[in-house]
Order: sequence, then structure tokens, then C-alpha cells
Amino acid sequence: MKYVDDFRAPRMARALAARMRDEVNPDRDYRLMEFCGGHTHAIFRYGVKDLLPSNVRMIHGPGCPVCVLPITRLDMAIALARREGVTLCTYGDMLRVPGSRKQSLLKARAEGADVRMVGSTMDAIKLAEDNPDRQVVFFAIGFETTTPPTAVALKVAEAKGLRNFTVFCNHVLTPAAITNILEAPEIRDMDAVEIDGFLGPAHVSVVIGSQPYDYFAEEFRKPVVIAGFEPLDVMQSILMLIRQINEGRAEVENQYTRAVTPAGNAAAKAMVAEVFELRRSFEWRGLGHVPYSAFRLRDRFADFDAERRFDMQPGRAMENKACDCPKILRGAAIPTDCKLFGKQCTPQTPLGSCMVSDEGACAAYFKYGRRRAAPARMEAAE
Amino acid sequence: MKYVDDFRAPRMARALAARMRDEVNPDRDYRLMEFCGGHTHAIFRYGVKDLLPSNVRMIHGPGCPVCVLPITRLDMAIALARREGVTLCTYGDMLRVPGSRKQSLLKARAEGADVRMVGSTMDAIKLAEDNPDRQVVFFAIGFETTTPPTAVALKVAEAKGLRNFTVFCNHVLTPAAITNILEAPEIRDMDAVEIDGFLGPAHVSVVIGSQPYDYFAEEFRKPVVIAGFEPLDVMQSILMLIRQINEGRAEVENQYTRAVTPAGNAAAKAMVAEVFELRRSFEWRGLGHVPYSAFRLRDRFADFDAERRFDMQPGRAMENKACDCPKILRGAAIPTDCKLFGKQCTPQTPLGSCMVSDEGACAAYFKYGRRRAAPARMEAAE
Amino acid sequence: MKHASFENGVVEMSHGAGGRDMADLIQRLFVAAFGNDLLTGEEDQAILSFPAGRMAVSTDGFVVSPLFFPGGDIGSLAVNGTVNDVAMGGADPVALTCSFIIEEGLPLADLSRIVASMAGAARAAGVRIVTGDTKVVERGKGDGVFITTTGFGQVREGVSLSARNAQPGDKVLVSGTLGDHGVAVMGSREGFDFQTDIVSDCAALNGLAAAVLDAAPSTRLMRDPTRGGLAAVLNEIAEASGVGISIAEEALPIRPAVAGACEILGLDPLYVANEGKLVAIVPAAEAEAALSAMRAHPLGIDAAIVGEVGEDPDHFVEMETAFGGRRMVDWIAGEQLPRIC
Amino acid sequence: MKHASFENGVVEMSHGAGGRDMADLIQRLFVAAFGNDLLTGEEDQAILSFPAGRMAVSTDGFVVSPLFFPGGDIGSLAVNGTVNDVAMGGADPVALTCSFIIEEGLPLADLSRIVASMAGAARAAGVRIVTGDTKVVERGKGDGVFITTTGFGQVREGVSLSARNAQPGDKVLVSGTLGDHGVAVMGSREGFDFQTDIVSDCAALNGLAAAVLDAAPSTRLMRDPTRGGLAAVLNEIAEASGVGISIAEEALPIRPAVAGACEILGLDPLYVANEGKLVAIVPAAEAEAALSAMRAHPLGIDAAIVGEVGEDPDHFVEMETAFGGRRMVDWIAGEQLPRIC
Amino acid sequence: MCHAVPARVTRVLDGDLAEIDLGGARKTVSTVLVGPVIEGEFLLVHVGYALGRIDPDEAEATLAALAELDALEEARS
Amino acid sequence: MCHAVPARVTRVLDGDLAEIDLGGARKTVSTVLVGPVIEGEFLLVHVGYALGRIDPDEAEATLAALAELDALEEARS
Ligand code: SF4
Ligand code: SF4
Ligand SMILES: [Mg+2]
Ligand SMILES: [Mg+2]
Ligand SMILES: [Mg+2]
Ligand SMILES: [Mg+2]
Ligand SMILES: [Mg+2]
Ligand SMILES: [Mg+2]
Ligand SMILES: [Mg+2]
Ligand SMILES: [Mg+2]
Ligand SMILES: [Mg+2]
Ligand SMILES: [Mg+2]
Repeated sequence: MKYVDDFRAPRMARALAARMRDEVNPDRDYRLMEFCGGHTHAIFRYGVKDLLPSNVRMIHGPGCPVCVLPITRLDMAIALARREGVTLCTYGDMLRVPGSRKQSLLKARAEGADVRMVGSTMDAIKLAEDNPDRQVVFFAIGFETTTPPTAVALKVAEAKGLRNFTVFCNHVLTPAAITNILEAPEIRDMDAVEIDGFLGPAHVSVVIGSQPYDYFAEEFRKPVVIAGFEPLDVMQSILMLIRQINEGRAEVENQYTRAVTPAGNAAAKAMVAEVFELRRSFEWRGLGHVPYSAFRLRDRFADFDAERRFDMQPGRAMENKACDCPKILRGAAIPTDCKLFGKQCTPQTPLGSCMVSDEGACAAYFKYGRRRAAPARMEAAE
Repeated sequence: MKYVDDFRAPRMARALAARMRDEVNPDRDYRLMEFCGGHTHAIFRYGVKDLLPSNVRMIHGPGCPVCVLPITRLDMAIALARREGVTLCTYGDMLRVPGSRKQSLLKARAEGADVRMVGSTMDAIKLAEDNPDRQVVFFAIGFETTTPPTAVALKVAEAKGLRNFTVFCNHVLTPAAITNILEAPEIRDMDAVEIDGFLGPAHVSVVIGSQPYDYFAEEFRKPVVIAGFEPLDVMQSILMLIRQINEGRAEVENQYTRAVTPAGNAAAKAMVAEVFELRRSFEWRGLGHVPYSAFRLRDRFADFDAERRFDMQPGRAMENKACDCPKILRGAAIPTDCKLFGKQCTPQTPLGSCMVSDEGACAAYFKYGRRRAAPARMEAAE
Repeated sequence: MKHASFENGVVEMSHGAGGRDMADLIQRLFVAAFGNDLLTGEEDQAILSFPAGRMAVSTDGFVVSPLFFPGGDIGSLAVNGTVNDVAMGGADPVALTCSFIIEEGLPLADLSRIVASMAGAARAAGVRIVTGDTKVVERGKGDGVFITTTGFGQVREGVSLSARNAQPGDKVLVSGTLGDHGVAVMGSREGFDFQTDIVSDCAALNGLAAAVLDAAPSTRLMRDPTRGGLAAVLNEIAEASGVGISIAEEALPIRPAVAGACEILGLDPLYVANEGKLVAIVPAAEAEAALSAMRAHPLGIDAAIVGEVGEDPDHFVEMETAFGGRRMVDWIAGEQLPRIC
Repeated sequence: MKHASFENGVVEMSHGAGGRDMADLIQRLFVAAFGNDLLTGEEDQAILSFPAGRMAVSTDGFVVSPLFFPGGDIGSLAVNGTVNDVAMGGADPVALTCSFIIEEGLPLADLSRIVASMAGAARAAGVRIVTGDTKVVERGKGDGVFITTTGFGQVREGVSLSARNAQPGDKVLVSGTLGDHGVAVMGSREGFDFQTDIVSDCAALNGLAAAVLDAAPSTRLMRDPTRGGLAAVLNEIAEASGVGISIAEEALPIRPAVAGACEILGLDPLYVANEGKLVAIVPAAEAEAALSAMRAHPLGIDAAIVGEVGEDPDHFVEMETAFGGRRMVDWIAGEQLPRIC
Repeated sequence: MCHAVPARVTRVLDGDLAEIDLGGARKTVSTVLVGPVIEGEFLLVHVGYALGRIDPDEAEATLAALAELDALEEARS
Repeated sequence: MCHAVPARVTRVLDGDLAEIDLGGARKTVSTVLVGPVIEGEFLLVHVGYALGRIDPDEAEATLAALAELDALEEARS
């Protein structure tokens, strides 16, 4: 597979590993946050960790769309799915995420709610067309990657005059989240979670371009390397971060030049701007309320807005108090710090959102790195 | 079972049989039409024929509600059931009756139509209440017995203001059918199907009383005995007919006095009159168009009339030309006269309506009397 | 590791997906209930030693609705039904396999009850459940749970029963009252809308069958009159053996409430299902012995000789009515639908 | 007597009601296709002679959707799946039973195709279908057709395979490419929306299994990696045997289009189902012999040694990634859902 | 025509309903077409409705007539 | 974040659609977010939409840089 296998070649991995070993300063730690779950996934799935120098520490960020959705929003979706006459559809990973009282969309479906998995917003449109008697709600989640497809669907629904299609919009914005992390008290005040550099988003950046990150590099004096999701991309980007750190630079560099340009995808950005507008504030799991960090539908699309069509009241979210997801999502803890990890909480019985998606840090630790998790915990305790 | 077993006692049957043997005039035939399928069923199920003198010949009448429904009406019901959003419900026996092109409601259901069996009109109401998103149509068939329950359901639907409940009304009237038979050319002109007397309806008469039959006895000079449906009722009634015939009387007698009064059930009749009005003419299978022989909903109930709510066009009925049902239903042939009987046409593969219900003459012959059918055919050929 | 609760959880797709949820369900429910040294839940097949000889094998799918009914449930039915089909072959049932096709959303508490009931029925019948399978289908693609059981047993030395064996002069025996199962199930089904105190006769007949064979070793064949009732079984026998069969209505053991329910519904008890009764065709000379053996068994106290086999080129089943006439007892046509007219 | 047409009719409730419609269907479809001297359609059980010894029995329910997919259908799957489970027990499969649970409305033409496919698969595998059962459920209470097959066979003298037998040092062999069945089925399923030229590997493995046992008589165990794929089978073995297993990603035979489809869907081929592959755990000394035997068989040409058994108190399955790292290969959690993020 | 059974009222229920019994099989039926009923009387039940009542005296009379016939036959034989 | 794959356009279809191929697995995706595409080019595909294109020169450059690194290591060892 062209552009896939090329970036998974073990020979290059060995070369990059050797280079890193050569270049790291043995007297310091390199604490690098991979913002994206895609990076987390690649690191664990391909065993990248085994190839990194021991003083390069990867810190997992909040870049997993299903992980950061607050329970209140998920509870609203579950309640909507349970309504008579409603068919709720969403992407696969979302189905298993636990809401309050161990509910999930999958459980709601087992109990009779009409919940469907779709692979594309076009499937959601088709579902609405095929089921004129039902109210089809697309439960839209995700960052700047999944937002343009939702915008397309809304424009199609408008053009077709679909009366039974709405979107429950939960699209969120990456730059807002990164700013929030960098401004977080843990980051600002506590040495423990000091971050030395960022792996910047791959596919989000395809849409928004590399330019939005300039601000961070300048404002927070942190190096940023926009990194592809293949394991060689990740390793090369880590090497680029090591070099910036060693050289005291704090720039935005782009490793993923084959797909990311400074300006991004203009057509997609325009489509998003046409359909969505910023919310004043939106709650993120782990980050709390983050200003201007999410989209809602513009008034022109009010008829397609599930929040306006249905009376959706956010209930009192019942977070599992012992779940460390909030801390993990802002890089202030690692999965093995959580007392529930691997015991009560497993991918089979997830108690927090980080244990659900393959991009969630807890799931990645459990599925691909459980053995290493124990020493990692000790490391963390040191 | 009181009032059931009492009227099935074999000892009394033997006494009645002996009495008949004594009283029949061996020089003549007694051609008696049992109007009702209920009588036909009892005669075959209990083996009553074996107990009758050989010159008492039972001729099966049109008194089987599923048998007399014309194919056009059934086709309309099947087409309605196939419509998106429609749930059609009716009594069990109706489901198997073949319409045009070997279709039936059961086949339509197997092919995806939403067809339900109900045991009572109240079940139909409940179905409508439980499925507010669906148009529930009760496919109403039957004589004066099933008509009052339909009337009750319509009044309940009106009181409850049900917007998704309608009735496809096919209720027909017994006296009109009897008149038609007695006026039929076969009866009037052809010696072969001369009828010497009638077993009058049991349960229809519970509702309409015995009085409506006075007209036939007088006008057509035929004896009528209203007969219960238990085998002793049938035998005793046959004895009563034999006596009238022997004595040259043509009266209406009531054997079924434990349930039938001269006036019938006043409350039921009033309810029917409130809800229904006569159609000018209605088609009967076997009898053709019979004036003032069926009901339709009064204008007050127009909102509950499936024929007014839905655009229901009677198609071209595709009767099976070889099927002798029409003749059988007016007593002009017996099942074994039909070339298809027991060959192409069986209860498993009914080609005509008379092969469906347990009260249909062909089904009764096939299920309970096939062996005897062959000699019977020869008799008929004599 | 946390587990789905068997008190208030429901079956989810993951219980059939081949992962840990499935392994848990198998271990904590099926293996725990059926457990024996052959069923460990770890293998895809059971290995058992089998003596040389003839083996009787039978399989049946069980799809009853509702899953629980007076006198039984789909679990006991699935065990007894297959035990009986094996026993009707003149064999001593020794083992069963079971395959569950479960609809997403089935309460785990219901599944537990069903599995416990199967385990109890297997114990009572003296058979082991040696291997099984679990599949989960999406909501709306099943009906609670379907269970297919397959049973096998060793056929008795010298015994060879077959639907083809009936001969003119043989007697027709039934081991007890007819129609109890069907009426119990219909009575608990929504839409049928009647009540009785009748409970299903669901039971394992291997003991009774063995008693019959001991007492009447020339027994031609045995059948359990399930779907289609006595009428179906007698017609099948008449056709396979090329004979006629004549039964006497008066001799048929039928409970009053079964007769009453059939009267209300316009059904004929001859066509109503049984799950704990057997029909035996026995040479006249051994008929009384077979009857006595049945009546001496707790499951056969209402046994009766109800008819006999005759010659008939048409292979008809006929009945002397209690009323004094004769009529045919034909195959059931289509489904037996409640009669309103 | 007229019969429902197998060309344009559909299955109706009466086909399962115990009357003539059912008898017709059994005779004209099932008996006609499977026909052998044991399956006459007249008995409720089959009687077959069985030599003394150990018998392997296995049962599986088949619920695949769609019913027809590239390379097979639910019929061939139901035969091969159970033949394979019997063969994995070290037995020569001899006979199958089958139970059909059919949804009202299934085109009779589809049912005919499925039955013909079963007959063909049984012939190819050298097994007889000796008895069966048919039930029909109402529209909306099933999914076309579910088939449960139960198979049995005689276990080879001296062979005793078990998931508990794996020992440190043993080699892990797979008989061919992984994930073909799952990808073929997903590709033909509505909503998955991708196409490949991949066809299901659905095949009977009894010949291949026999070849392995001939060549490597000390083989510890064999398994067909169906639901949950290779990952599920290896985890089951590790747990049952109390060992660890380590595989090498580079050694895994995977077709490019399977890899491509998994890449698109975000799935891992290790978890994707196979229906014509076996995993064998073989002592190191016989591993090469087993591999040669596999490769010499038409169903094993892509066979490979993919890993080995080790000691591990955690009973983990781990993988050397092609990239040069190591990772765990855990049980599948829940269902494998396409990954979007 | 039309299948109906004579069944005994075992319980009078609210809303024009009654529980009836036939040989131990019970059912709830509507009595709206026959007016108030009392426990113990027999109704003629059809598709879930009582269509009429069984007059016990008339039933007795019919059975008595049959018995008389039987006695006559008995005497003759 | 967000799972996406680089896939080759095998057929340009009407209505802003294209058939893409990855290792022999084909899929129809919407190209409405990237504008007109041509056969043979590589798109980055996510939830049924092309989100962007793969620039072959840049990909080459990245791989070349990696190869250079490798050569360097090779030389050193
Ligand atoms: S292991 Fe589970 S409970 Fe703990 S932080 Fe992760 S998701 Fe939350
Ligand atoms: S036997 Fe069949 S075809 Fe002939 S008259 Fe009767 S119903 Fe019609
Ligand atoms: Mg809903
Ligand atoms: Mg419809
Ligand atoms: Mg069986
Ligand atoms: Mg059976
Ligand atoms: Mg299995
Ligand atoms: Mg049986
Ligand atoms: Mg199996
Ligand atoms: Mg299997
Ligand atoms: Mg069976
Ligand atoms: Mg297996």
C-alpha cells in the first residue's frame, strides 16, 4: 500500500532510533505530548515506545474525539435515542462510550432504542430518506476532520428539504483545546507535567493547515511538529522535536508535508464556516468549560438542529469519581495511575471514555502495552 | 361442558336417527339446505350424515362468511395491507382465503405486509392505540353475528377520537341471501336443485330473531327450522323439517329456543342501526349482486371508513374459472362435482373460498368426509 | 475484571462476538450450570467414548413464544424434546449438545432461568449437555432466544422402531391426555386471551419409553405427538407404513379445560401439540402389556388404547366420533388458526 | 396436490406447522438434496452404526448476514464450520444433523440454493446429513434463516488434542491467509460500503487436519480461528494452557486486499474471522513436518509458522511488530466496530 | 354460521365485562350487547362478545323432548 | 486524530464521487471537499470523504530524508 507501507518500514525505524539515541541529551527528559489519539494509537500499535530513548517520555493529550465528549452530552444523546420514533445514528466508536449509570448507546440499543452505526454522514442522510416515518438524528462528534462531512450533510439535507433529519452537534476545535492545556494550572504551575514539545495533529491540520499553531509556538514558547500518523512519521517528528529542544527553538515545523499545507483545505473551511458558528463555551471532558471551543448550527440550519427540534435537557452527569480520565486527558496522569485501570476498567467493561476508543490512552495501554504498564506505573511513582 | 356435551349425547342421536328412519317417506327425497356453514361443519365433524336416512340429502348453503366474500373485495384488502404504513387486521379464517393470482393475506404477510390476526374487535382498537404511527384497518366480514361487535368498535373509536383506526366494511345480511337463493333460476326452474326445506341460522337468529324468516315460509312455501349448531340440534331440526314436509306445512319453527327469541337481541340491533346503513347492492361470491344485502358505515362514521380514507379501487378479480364455488354456494353443485376438488384444490392449496374455512362445504368434505365423497359424487351423477 | 450482572443486565452483541464477554458468559453461565467433565467451555467439541453399536441421533430447533409458560419454558422444552426424539428411536439418550441464538436485549436473568431449567431437565432425564454454542443476533432479528439441541443415545439391542412398521391389527396407544402443552402455551400468549389451569406436559419420556419396550418388546414404533398433534403423527405413520388408522373419539384422554379452551378457540385438540406424551403402535398381543406398563409409570397414568391399524389403500386416518358417526382426521392444513366462523 | 413453487414462492408459517406443507418441504427440498439411506424424512431421529471408541461432537449455530457472500453462503458455512470443529478435535467427521429456523417470507429459491450448497459441501467433506428439523418464525422474528449443525466423528486412535496442551517451546502454525472470510462478508454487507475481490475461505478442513496429524502426530491441538479471529484463538489457548504466546507480525500471511480493507475500516486482521483456516500448536521437533504437510495440501499452500509458545504467568499473547516493536494482542473487546477515530 | 359457545359467567367485571368459563377455560368478554349479567348465568359468546343468553328453561325443555324420544325408542326396542 | 487513509483514485464518478483503492480494497467516496480529482492521484480519505490530497513530491522528499538518515547510519555502523 503506497504511502502506507512506505512509512512503516522497520529499517528506517532502526535508523531513526539510532539517530535519536545519538542526539538526545542524556541529562534531561524530553516530555512530549502527542495531542492526537491517532499518535497514541500508532505509538502502541507499532511498538514505537520500544524504539525511543528511555528519557523521551510521551504524554497523551486530549485528541480523541470520543474521549473528550462530556458525559452530559452523551446522556442527552442516549435519552434522545430512547425516544419513541427517534433513530439515532453515529460513528462506531461512540456506541460503546459509557455515560451516566453505566449506560451507553449500545446498551440502549440492546434495550430497544433504535441506534444505528453509520460510516459516513451520507449514510445518515440515506437513513432519513429511507425512513420517512422516523426522526433520524445524526449524533455528530469529532474535531475539524469530521466537521466538514457534517457540514456537507446539512447542506444536502437543506437542499433536499428533509423534514426528518437533524444533527446533534458536538464538533469541537483543536486549537482551543491546546490553548487550554497550555494555560492549565498543572501545566503552568506544576513541574510534574511540564511539557517540552508537541506532536501536532495530522489530519486536523490537513483541514485547518499548519498556520494556526504559530500562535502556540510564539505565545507559549513550545516547539510544535505537525506529525503524520504512520509510525515513521511519529518517530521522525519526535526527532525533529528533540532537535528543536536541544537547540532551544520553539517553532512550528511540519513533518507531514505530503498532506498538510500552511493554509489547509480552503473549500472545507468555507463549508464549515457557512454551516456552523462558534459556541461561547463548551464543556470538554477533562478540560472543563473551554471558551469558543465548539461549533453549533447557524440559524439558517435551525430546522436541522436536534437541540432546537427536541426538548433536550442536560441531566446531572454521574461521572465515575475514581476515573482519572479528566487528568489523563490533560496530560496530568497516565492510565496506570488510575486505581481502576485493568481491574474494574477494561476495554470490555470501560468505566471511562479513555478506555473505549483505540485512540484513548487507557485503551491503548491496556490493549497494546499492558505488560509495560506495570513498570511504567513504577516509573511514574518515582 | 353444560349446554355443549348435553347436545352431543350419542344415545339421543341414536334415538333421533331411529325416529327419522321411522318417519321418512321412503318414496321421496328430502332435500334440505343448511344455510349456515356452522351446520355444515357440525354435520361433517360429528359424522351426522352417517345417522341420516339415505333419502335425506343435505345441500350446503352460502352461510359461510369467508366463502361469500367476492374476490374483488378481498383483493382490495390485500392491496390495502401491502401499503406502507398500513396494518390490516382481521379474524383468523380470512387470512388464508385465496384472492386473485393465488394471493392471500397470509402470503402478503409472508411477503412483508403487516397483517395481524385478531380475536375480537377490541384487539383491533388496542392495536390502533398501541401503534399511533400506523393506520390500523379492521377488515370486517361476516353476517349479523359479527356485525354488532364491529358496531361497538366503531362507537368506541369515535368516543376515543382514534385518528388511525378505520373499518373496511363487508358485513352482509342473511335474509337477503336466502331470498336470492329462493329466487335463483336454478331453484325456480330446475328440478335438480329443488329445496324442500331449510335449516335456519342459529347464531344469526340470536341477533335478528326468528321473525324475519316468516316471510320465506309464506312467500316461497318452504318450511324453515331455526337450528342450533350442536349435532343433536341439527338432527332434531332435520326431524322437525321431515315432519313439516310430510305434513305439507311450511312454517317457521324454532328448535334453538334456548337462545333464539322471535325478536332477537334488541340492543345489538339498535347498535347496528346506529352505525350502519344498507348498501343498495353488494356482490356475493356465488350469488352475484344482491340488492340491499350488505352494510356500509353511516356518514357520521365517515372518518372511520377505510373506503373513504383510502383510495381503494376494486381491481379486475381473477376468479379461477374451474372453481365451482359459485354453484356450490347456491346449492347448485356439491364439492365433488368440482374437477379440482381434492386434486389441485385442497385445504393446503385452496383454489376457492369454499376450501378454506372449516365451514366451507369443500373443506368440510375434504377434511372430514373425503372417503364418502367419491360415492357421493356418483350419487350426484345418477 | 467486572462482569455483566445476571440480575439486571441484558444480552448485548458482544456476548456473541468471540471476545471476553462471550467467554465470561460461557464460563459463568453455561459451564456453571451444565458443568461436567466434558463441558469445560475451552474446546470447540466434546470427546466422549461410545460403545460399538447403533446410535440414534436427533436434532430440533425450539422457537416457542412466550419463552416461559405454565409448566415449563423453552429450556426444559429443548432438553425434553430432543431426549424424547432419541427415546422414540428405541434408544437410551446419553448426551445433548445445545446451540443458543439469542436476540440482543434478552434479560440475562431470563437467560439464566432458561439455562437453569435446561440443567434441571437434563439431570432429570439423565443426560449430559456436552458441548454448545452461543450466537447473538441484533434486536429485531430474533425472538428472545432460539435453542437447538441435538441428542444421541444408544439403540437397544434387537429394537428397530420405524414409522414404516405399523401393520394392520396393531393397536394405537397414547400415553396420556392430549393437547396440554399447546393449550398451556396458547393461554400464555398475548392475543389468545384465555386462561386455564392447564400446565404443559413437557417431560422426558425416556423412562416411559423404556418401560414400554420392556413390557412390549415387539412394539412397532413410538412417536411424540408434538407439532400438529396426534393427527399429524397418525397421518405420518399411515403414510409411511401404507396403512389406515382408525381411532375412537371416546377413548381419547382429553382434560375438560383443554376441551373447553379448544371449544372457545374453535380448535380441534387432535391437532394441538404435546411435549410429554408418546404414541405407540403395538401388536395387539402386546397392547395390554404396553398399556399396563404405561399406566404404571408416573408419566403414563392416563394412557389409553385409542385405536387400531387397518388396511387402507388411501392411508386415511379416520375417527369414530363420540356422537356415533365417522369422520376423517386429515393432516392439518396450514397453521391452525383460531376459528371465528 | 399442488405444491408451492421453489422458483417464486416464499416460506410461509405453514411450512413449519407440522402439516402437509411441512412434509412437502422436507421431502421435496431437504430429503431430495441431502438424501441418503438414513435421511428419509419419515423419522424423528437417525440410527447409524458407530464403532466403539471415542466420538467427537460439536454444534454451532450460523447466523451470517447476508446469507450469500462471495465464496460461500450460510449453507456451506454451516456444513464446513461444524465439520471443522469436529476435525479440530482430531476426529474424522462422519455425519451432521441440521436444524433450520426460517423467517417467514424467505424466498424458497434462496432456501433451495442454500440447501443445495449444504449438500455440495457435505459431499465435498465426505459427511452425510442424517437428520434435521425445520421451524418457521414470523417475519421480524428471524433473519432469513439460521442453521444449526451438529457433527460427529470418530477420534483417531492415540490422538488427544486440547486447548490445554500447549507447552513452552511449541510452534504456532496457521494454514493460510488470515481474515478472508470476514472481509468477504463485510464487503457484501450493506453499510460497510467497500468492495474487494476477496472471497470467503469457507472450506472443510478435515483433509488438511488429517494431513497435519499424519505428518506431526504429536500435534498438541488445532483450532479454526473463526469469530474473534486469530487473536481470540491464541488468547483462549494461552489461558487454557497457562502459557504465553508470541507471534511475529511479519510472518502472518495476509492478502493485500484484506490489509487494505482493514486499513480503510480501521480494523485489525488479527481479529477478523476465518472459515477455512486452522491454527495448530506443534512441538518444535515436528513443526517443519507439519508445515510441509500443510503446504502440500491445496488448502494449506500459504501456511506459515507464525510464532511460538513461551512461559508467561500472565498468559499474554504478544506480537513482534513488523515495525520492530512489541505489542500485546489482547482479546477483542465487545464487537469489532469500524473505527473512525 | 359463526362460531359461538355457551359459557357460564364466573365473575362480573367493571366496564361491561364479565369473566366466563367453559370446562375450566376462562375468558373475559364484553357484555355490552346483552346488558347487565349475573354470576352463574350462561351467555352465548362470539368473537369476545356475549351475543345473547342461554335460557335454562328452554334448554331443559329441548333436552326433555329428546329424552322423551329416547324413552319412546327404548320402549319400542 | 481521526482515522484516515491515503488511497488512489481508480475512477472518477459523477456527482463529486470517486472510486478509490487501497491495496485492492475499493470504496466510493465523496470528493466534494477537495474539488475535481483525477485518476491515479492519492486522496486522504476519512469517513467516506476525501479530506485532502497526498502531494507525491513532498512524500518523496520525506522518504528521501529518511533514506538519507538510513544511509548515514549504515555508513556509521
Ligand atoms: S482506566 Fe478507566 S477509569 Fe481509569 S482513567 Fe482510564 S478510563 Fe478512566
Ligand atoms: S374444490 Fe376448490 S376449486 Fe372446487 S369448488 Fe371447492 S373451493 Fe372451488
Ligand atoms: Mg428510539
Ligand atoms: Mg402494510
Ligand atoms: Mg428431532
Ligand atoms: Mg421433536
Ligand atoms: Mg461454537
Ligand atoms: Mg418427535
Ligand atoms: Mg462448535
Ligand atoms: Mg465453530
Ligand atoms: Mg423435528
Ligand atoms: Mg472452532
